[in-house]
Amino acid sequence: QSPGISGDVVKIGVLNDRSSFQSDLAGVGSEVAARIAAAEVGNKVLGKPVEIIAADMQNKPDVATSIARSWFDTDGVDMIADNQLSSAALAVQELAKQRGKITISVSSATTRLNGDSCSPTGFKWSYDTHSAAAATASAVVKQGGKDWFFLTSDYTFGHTLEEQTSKVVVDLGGRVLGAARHPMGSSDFGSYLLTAQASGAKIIGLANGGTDTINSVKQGREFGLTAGGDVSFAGLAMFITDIHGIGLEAAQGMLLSTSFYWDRDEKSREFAKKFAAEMGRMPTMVHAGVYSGVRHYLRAVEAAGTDDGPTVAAKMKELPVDDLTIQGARIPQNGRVFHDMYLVRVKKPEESTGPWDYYDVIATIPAKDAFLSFEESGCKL
Amino acid sequence: MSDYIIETSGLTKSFKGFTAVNGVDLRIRRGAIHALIGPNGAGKTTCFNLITKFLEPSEGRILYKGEDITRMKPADIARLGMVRSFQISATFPHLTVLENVRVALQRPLGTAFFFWRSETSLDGLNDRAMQLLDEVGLAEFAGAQAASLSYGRKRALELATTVALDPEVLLLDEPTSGMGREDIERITSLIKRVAVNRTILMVEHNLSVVSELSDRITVLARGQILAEGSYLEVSSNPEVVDAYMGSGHA
Amino acid sequence: MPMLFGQLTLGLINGAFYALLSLGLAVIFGLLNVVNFVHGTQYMLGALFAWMLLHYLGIPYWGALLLAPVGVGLVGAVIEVTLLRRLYSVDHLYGMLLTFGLVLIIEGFFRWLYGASGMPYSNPLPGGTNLGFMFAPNYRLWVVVFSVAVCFGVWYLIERTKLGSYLRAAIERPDLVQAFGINVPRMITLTYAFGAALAGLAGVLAAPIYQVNPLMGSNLIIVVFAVVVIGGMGSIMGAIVTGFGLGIIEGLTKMIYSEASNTIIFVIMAIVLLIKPAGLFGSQK
Amino acid sequence: MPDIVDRSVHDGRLALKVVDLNAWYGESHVLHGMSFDIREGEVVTLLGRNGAGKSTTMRSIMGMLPTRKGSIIFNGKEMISMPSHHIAREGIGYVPEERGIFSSLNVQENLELPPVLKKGGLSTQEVYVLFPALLERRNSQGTKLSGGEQQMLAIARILRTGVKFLLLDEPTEGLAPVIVQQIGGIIHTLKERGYTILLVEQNFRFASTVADRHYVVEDGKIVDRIMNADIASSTEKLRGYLGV
Amino acid sequence: MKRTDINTAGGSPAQGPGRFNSSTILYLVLLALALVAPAVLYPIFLVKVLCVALFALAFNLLIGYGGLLSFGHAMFFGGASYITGHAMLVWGWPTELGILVGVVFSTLLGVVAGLIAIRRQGIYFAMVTLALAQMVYFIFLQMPFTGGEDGIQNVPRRAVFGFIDIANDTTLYYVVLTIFVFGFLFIYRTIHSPFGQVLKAIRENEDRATSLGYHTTRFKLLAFVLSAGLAGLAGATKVVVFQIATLTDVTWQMSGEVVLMTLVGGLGTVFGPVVGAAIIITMQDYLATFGEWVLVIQGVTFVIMVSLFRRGVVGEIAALINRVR
Ligand SMILES: Nc1ncnc2c1ncn2[C@@H]1O[C@H](COP(=O)(O)OP(=O)(O)OP(=O)(O)O)[C@@H](O)[C@H]1O
Ligand SMILES: Nc1ncnc2c1ncn2[C@@H]1O[C@H](COP(=O)(O)OP(=O)(O)OP(=O)(O)O)[C@@H](O)[C@H]1O
Ligand SMILES: [Mg+2]
Ligand SMILES: [Mg+2]
Repeated sequence: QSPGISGDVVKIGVLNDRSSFQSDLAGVGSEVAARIAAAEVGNKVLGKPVEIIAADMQNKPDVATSIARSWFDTDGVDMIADNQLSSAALAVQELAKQRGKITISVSSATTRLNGDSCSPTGFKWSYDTHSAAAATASAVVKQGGKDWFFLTSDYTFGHTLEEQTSKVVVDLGGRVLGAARHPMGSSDFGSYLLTAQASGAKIIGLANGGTDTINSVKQGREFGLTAGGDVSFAGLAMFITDIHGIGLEAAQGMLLSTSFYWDRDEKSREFAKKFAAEMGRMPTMVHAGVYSGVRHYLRAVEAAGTDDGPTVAAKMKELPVDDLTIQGARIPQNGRVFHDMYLVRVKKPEESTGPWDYYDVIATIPAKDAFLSFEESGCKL
Repeated sequence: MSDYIIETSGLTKSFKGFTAVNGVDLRIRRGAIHALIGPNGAGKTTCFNLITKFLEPSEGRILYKGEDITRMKPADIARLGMVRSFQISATFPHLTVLENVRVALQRPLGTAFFFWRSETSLDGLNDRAMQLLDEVGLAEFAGAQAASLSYGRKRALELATTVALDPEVLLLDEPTSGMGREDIERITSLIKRVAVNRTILMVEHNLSVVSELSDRITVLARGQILAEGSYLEVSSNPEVVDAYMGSGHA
Repeated sequence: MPMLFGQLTLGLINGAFYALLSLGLAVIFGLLNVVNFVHGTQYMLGALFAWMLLHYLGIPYWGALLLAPVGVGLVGAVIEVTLLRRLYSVDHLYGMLLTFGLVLIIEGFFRWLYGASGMPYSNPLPGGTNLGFMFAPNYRLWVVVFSVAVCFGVWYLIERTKLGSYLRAAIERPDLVQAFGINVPRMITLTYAFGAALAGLAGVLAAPIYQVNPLMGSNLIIVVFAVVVIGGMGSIMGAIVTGFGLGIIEGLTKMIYSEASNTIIFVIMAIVLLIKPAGLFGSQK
Repeated sequence: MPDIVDRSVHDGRLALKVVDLNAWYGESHVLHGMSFDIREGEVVTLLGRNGAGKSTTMRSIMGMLPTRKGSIIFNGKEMISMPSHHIAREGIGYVPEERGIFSSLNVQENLELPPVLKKGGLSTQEVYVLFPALLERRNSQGTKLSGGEQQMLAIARILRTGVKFLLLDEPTEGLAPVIVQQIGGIIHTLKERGYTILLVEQNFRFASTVADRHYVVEDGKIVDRIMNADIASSTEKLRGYLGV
Repeated sequence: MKRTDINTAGGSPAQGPGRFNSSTILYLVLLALALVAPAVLYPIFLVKVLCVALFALAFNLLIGYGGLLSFGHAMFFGGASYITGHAMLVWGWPTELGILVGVVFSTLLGVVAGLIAIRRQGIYFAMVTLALAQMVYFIFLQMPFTGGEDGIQNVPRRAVFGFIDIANDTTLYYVVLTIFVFGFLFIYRTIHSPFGQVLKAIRENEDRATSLGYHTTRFKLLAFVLSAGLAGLAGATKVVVFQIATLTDVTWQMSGEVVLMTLVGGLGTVFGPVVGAAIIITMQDYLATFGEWVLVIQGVTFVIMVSLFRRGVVGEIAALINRVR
C-alpha cells in the first residue's frame, strides 16, 4: 500500500452516455456535478490537484469498457463516476475491482452491482431497481393505491422492477391485476392502456424508462385514464427531466420516488443553484448522486492520505456521507449508500410557479425501507 | 441412339394467358446448324429459354440425347454440354475481357468451389482464352473492362465466352445482331469453325447469315411452327415470305 | 369481445399513422431508390418545427400542420440538391451512408440544443368519443381521417398521373428520360422534398401524442423500411395497405404476445418476401 | 480529315450543324473533332465499324455525355452546353441503341412516356395501327417484349412526340426482314412528311434504300461523305472503310 | 437498373511477377508494423480494432465480392459472442474451444439464414437478412442465459492451449493478431481463388453465370456461410477480449455499423474494411472525450467521405496510385 497520491493527481473519470436517450438525466450534467464537488474542496486534496475528465460511451458497453481500460491503464484515472448502462456498469466495476480502482455508479439501476456482482471498491449512489420498487410501492400502497397494473419494459430492468414492486404490493395487502410487457422503444401505448383500464386497476406502475415512460403518461392523459383522478400513474424510474419533457398538464398527480429534489431544503437549493449556473436547468437525482459520490470520495482520500483504491474504499465505508444533498448516510460493506428517499407527487399546472417547480414532497422513505440491507443483497464480501 | 440431339414435343409456354410458344415439336439433328427464324415476338427466344430451362415450360417435354431434361435446372443443362448466349448482350461488365472468357474456361476444371486454392491455378487457361479472343478479334482488348467495349464487341465477347465451354450444343440468340459487316463475316466463319463436331441452334434475323450457315431452318410464327426445311424450301414458301421475309427476299 | 374490438380499432388508428409515415418513404425509397436513413429525422423535424412554431412564434397546431411540412420539404430539397444528387449514379449504399451521416448531424445538433428528453406539446383536440366498446380520443380520430385523405391524395397523384411513370423510368435511365425532354433533376428534387414533407407531416401529427424529442425518429426508420418492402417497393398503395395492416396485426400481437410486438413485422416481412419476392403489391422484375 | 465540301441534294435550311465535336467518357477521349451537317428533310446515315463512335455522336447531340466540346447548332441555336431536356424540347427525338425500354413500365406506359412536344405527332391509336403487335401486348411489362417488339416500341414512342428531327440508333437491329421493310417504309413516309432523320446503321443495304447521304465515321472522326446517288461507284471505297 | 460502382481495385488478378512482389512487400511491411504496434499504441485498442476489422472483412467478402448486401450480420457476430461467452463462463470451456463453438454456431446459423435469404436479390436480400437478424435478436433477448441488458459478464480469459497467458494485454494482442491474420489470409485467398472468380462473375451477371453451368445459389450460399463463420470468429474473439457479451452486438445498429465501416474504408478493396474499422473505432474511443459531439463528428465525416472520397480511404489511395503510374 503506497501512501500518497498516484501520479501526483487525483484523477476522476465521468463515464456515461452523452448522445442518446439518457443524456439528459446524466450526460454532461454528471460531469458538471463532479466539478461542483471538486470545487468544494478547492480542486485539491492533500495538496495535489483534482482533475476531472469525461467521456461519452455512446451507450455501447464495449466502448465503455475500452475507455475504462485505457483510463486505468494509461491515463492514471483513480475513480470512475456515474457508470451508465447496466451491462457496461457491471463490466467496468469488475475491471476496476481487478485494477484496485474505485467506481461510483449512479445512473445504472441494477442491484447486481451491490449484490451478486458486488466489489469491495464498487459503490452505488442514488436510486436502484429495489428502491424504485420498494420505496414507491410501499408509499403508494400506504396512500391507498392497492390495485396495480404494470406497463413493463421487456428488459431485465423492467422485469426486475415489476417483480420487486409486485412483491411489495402484495406483501402490503395490495393486488396486482395484470401486466403488459412491451418491447423497449414502443411508441404507442394505447393498446396497453386499454388493457390496463379494462383490468380495473387504480395504479398503473410504470416499470419502464425514458421515452417509454413519457409516452405512457402522455397517452394515458389522451385516453382520459388519468383525467378523472381515480387512476394514477406510479413512475418507478422517473427523473425530473422526464416530467419537464411531459409537461405538468399531462403529468399532474403522478406519484414517484426520488433520492433528490432540488427544492426540498436549503442545502438542496444551494446545490441546485450551483448546478443551474452551469447547465441552465435543475439537477436530477443522478446529478446529485454523482456530486455526492465524488464529494465523499474526495473526503475519504483526504482522510486516508492516499488515493490507493482499496484503502480509500475502506475509508469511504467508515465515514458518514455528508454534503449538500445527503446528510449522515452510511455505507455498508457492499457499497450501497444508505440514504433516505422521498415520495413526491407531481403538481398541477396551476400549483407550479414556473419551470422545474414540479414536485410536492409528500413523504420521506427511510433508507432501510428503500434499500436492500447488506444481508439481503446477496453480496459475498 | 436417335439422330436427334434435341427433341421437343408439344412445347408450350403461356404468360398470364398469353401463349408465347404453342405446341412446338422441334427436332435438331446431331451435328447440324439449325436456324430458328420468324417474326419478332414469334417465340424464338422463349423457345431458347425453355430448352435451356431459364423458363419452366407450361406443357411439353424436352429430350436431350434421348434423355428427358424437362425438369432439370439451367446450370445442369449447361453442364450436359448445352450452352446458350443471350439476345441482349450479357457479359460480366466489371471483369476484364480475359477474365470473362476465363470464367467459362475454368468450369470444367472442377475447382470452382475451391476457395482455398490460389487463382494463379487459373493462369494456365490464359493462352486458351487469348486464342479465343483472337478468333473473335478482341485480343487487343484482353485487359480492358468488358463494360467499356462497344456494343458489337460485347457481342463478340459473349460468343467467345460461350465457345470457351466447348459445348456439344450451342444455342446462339442473334449472334450477329448489332455487328458490322466485317465482324459478321468473322463471326460467321467462327461459327462455321466451331460447328465442326457440334450442333448449333441459332436464332438469326440476318438472312444472308442464315442462308450461308444453316443446314436446316424452322420458321416460327405466333408461337407455332410455320414451316421447316432447307433455306431454299423455306424461302420459297409463300406463307413464310408473307409472315417473315418480306417481298425483298422472295 | 369489446376488448378485441377496442384493440382492432386502436390498431387501425395506429395503422393510419404507419401508413402516412411509410408513404413518404415509399416515395423516396420506392420511387427514387434512395435508402433514406434520414427519413426518421425528417419526421422528428416535423414535430420539432411544430413545437418551435408554437414556442417561438405562437403559431398553433393547425398552422404548424401546413408550415412545418413545408419547412421539412425545404430542408429536404437542400439536402437533395447539395448532397444526394451526386450519388444517383453510384451504388445505393452511398446514399445510405450519406443520409446516415445526416442523421447523426441533425439529431446531434438538436439534442445539443434541446436535450434528449424532449418538450411538451399539448393536444389540440382533447377529450374523446365513446364508441360503445371503447373510449376513442378525438385527436386519434382526426389522425385517421386526415391520414386517409392524405394517403389517397398522394396515391392519386403518383399512380393516376404520369408523375409515377416518369419517376420509375427516371430511376432506370435518368439520362434517357431527360433526353425525352423531362427536367429530371428538378423532378427528383421536388419528389424528394415531397417525400420529406410527408415525413414532416407525420411528425406534426405525432407531436401531440408522442414525445417530441430530437431522437424520436431514430428507431422508427427500420420498421418503416419494412413496411415499404412488405408493401412492395415503388407501390404507393402497398405502403398504405401494409401500414394499416401492420397497425392491426401489431395491435393483436400486443394482446396475445406483447413482447413480440416489435418483432412481428420482421417475421411478416420474411414470410412475405419468401412467398411474394417483390412484396405484396410490387411488380416482379 | 479530308476537307469535305458540302454539296447537298437538298437546299433546305440547315437543320443541324456539328463542328469539331469532341467527347469523352471519363478520361477516354472518343470523338476527335466530328464535323457534319444535315439539312431539313434529309435522311443522313452515319456508317462505320463497331466502336467508331457513331452512338457516341448521337449521345453527344442529345447532351447525354458530361464532357463534350465543339459546336452543335440546331435550327440556328447553339446547343453544346444545353442540358439534355432543353435539347429535346428544341425538337429532337432520340431512339437509343439497346432500345432503352423501361422495365418498370408496361408497354402502354412506355409508349406514352415521352411528353408530346410539338403538334402533329401520332396518337396512341395511330401507333397501334402502325404496330399491331404492340397493341396485343400493351399491358405487359416493357422488357418482357421480344427484342424486335422492343425496337418497334422505341421507335413508336418517339413518333408520338411530334418532333420532326429524329436520331435513330440502329433501328433495324434484331428485326425480322418484313419489319425492316416496314421500318424502311416508315422512314420514307416520315421523310415525305418532312421529317429530318439522322440514322446510325450497320445494315448498309438498308441504309442505301432510305438515305440521301452517308457519312463514314472512323475513330471518332468523319472520314468521308458519300451521296446515295454515287453509291454504286463507291463500293470499293466502302469496302475499305467498312469491310463490306 | 443503376450501375454499381463497386471498386475492383483489389480484385483484379495480380498480373506479372513484379506486381506480385510489390504487394508481397507491402503485406510484409504491414505485418511488421502490426507486430511492433503495441509498443506505440494501447494494445486493447488495437485488439478491438482487429476484432471489428475481421468482422468488417467478413462482411466485405459478401458484398464486395459477392454483391450481396447483408443487413443482418450482427446475428453472427453477436450470436457467436453469446455462445462463446456462455461456453467459457458457464461450461468452463477453454478459450480455443469456446471460440470454436462460437464459430460453429455462426456457421450453422449462416447455413440456415443463407438457405432462406439467398433466394432473394438486392434490397430484398438485405431485408430478409435484416428480418432474420431481428428474430435472432428477439430470441437472444428472451433467452434467460443471455442476461438481458446486463449481458454475460466476467467471461474468463483462460490461457490459450493451456499455456499462452492472455491475461496479459500484450500477449492477448498477439493471439488476436494471429487470429486476425488467419482470417485475413483466409479471405484474401478466398477472393483470389477460382471460387472468388466465379463469385465475382455471379455478382456481375447471375443469368450469364448460370448459363455457363454454375449453380449460382450454391456459390452464394458458400460465400454467405464463409462470411457468417468469419463474422462469428470476430464476435467470439471479441468476447475473450472484453469478457462480456451484450445485446448491443446483436442489434441492427451493429449490422449497420459494419456497413458503414466497409464503405468508409472502401467497398470491395482488400484493406478497406480494416482501415474503415480502425477509423470508426478510433472515432468512438478517442473522440469520446469530445463529449456529446462524437456522433456529430462521425456524421460530418460520413458526409464528407461520401461527397468527396467516395471510393473510401483505401479505394481513393489505390486510385491515386493508379493515376500516378
Ligand atoms: N416473361 C415474359 N412475360 C410475358 N410475356 C413474355 C415474356 N417473355 C416473352 N414474352 C412474350 O412472348 C412473345 C415471344 O417472345 P420472344 O422473346 O420469344 O420472341 P422472339 O421470337 O425471340 O422475337 P425477336 O426476334 O423479336 O427477339 C413476345 O410477344 C413477348 O412479348
Ligand atoms: N460507357 C462507356 N464508357 C467508356 N467507353 C465507352 C462507353 N461507351 C462506348 N465507349 C467507347 O467509345 C467508343 C465509341 O463507342 P460507340 O458506342 O460510339 O461506337 P459505335 O460506333 O456506336 O459502335 P457500335 O456499332 O458497336 O454500336 C468505343 O471505343 C467504345 O469502347
Ligand atoms: Mg428474341
Ligand atoms: Mg452504337
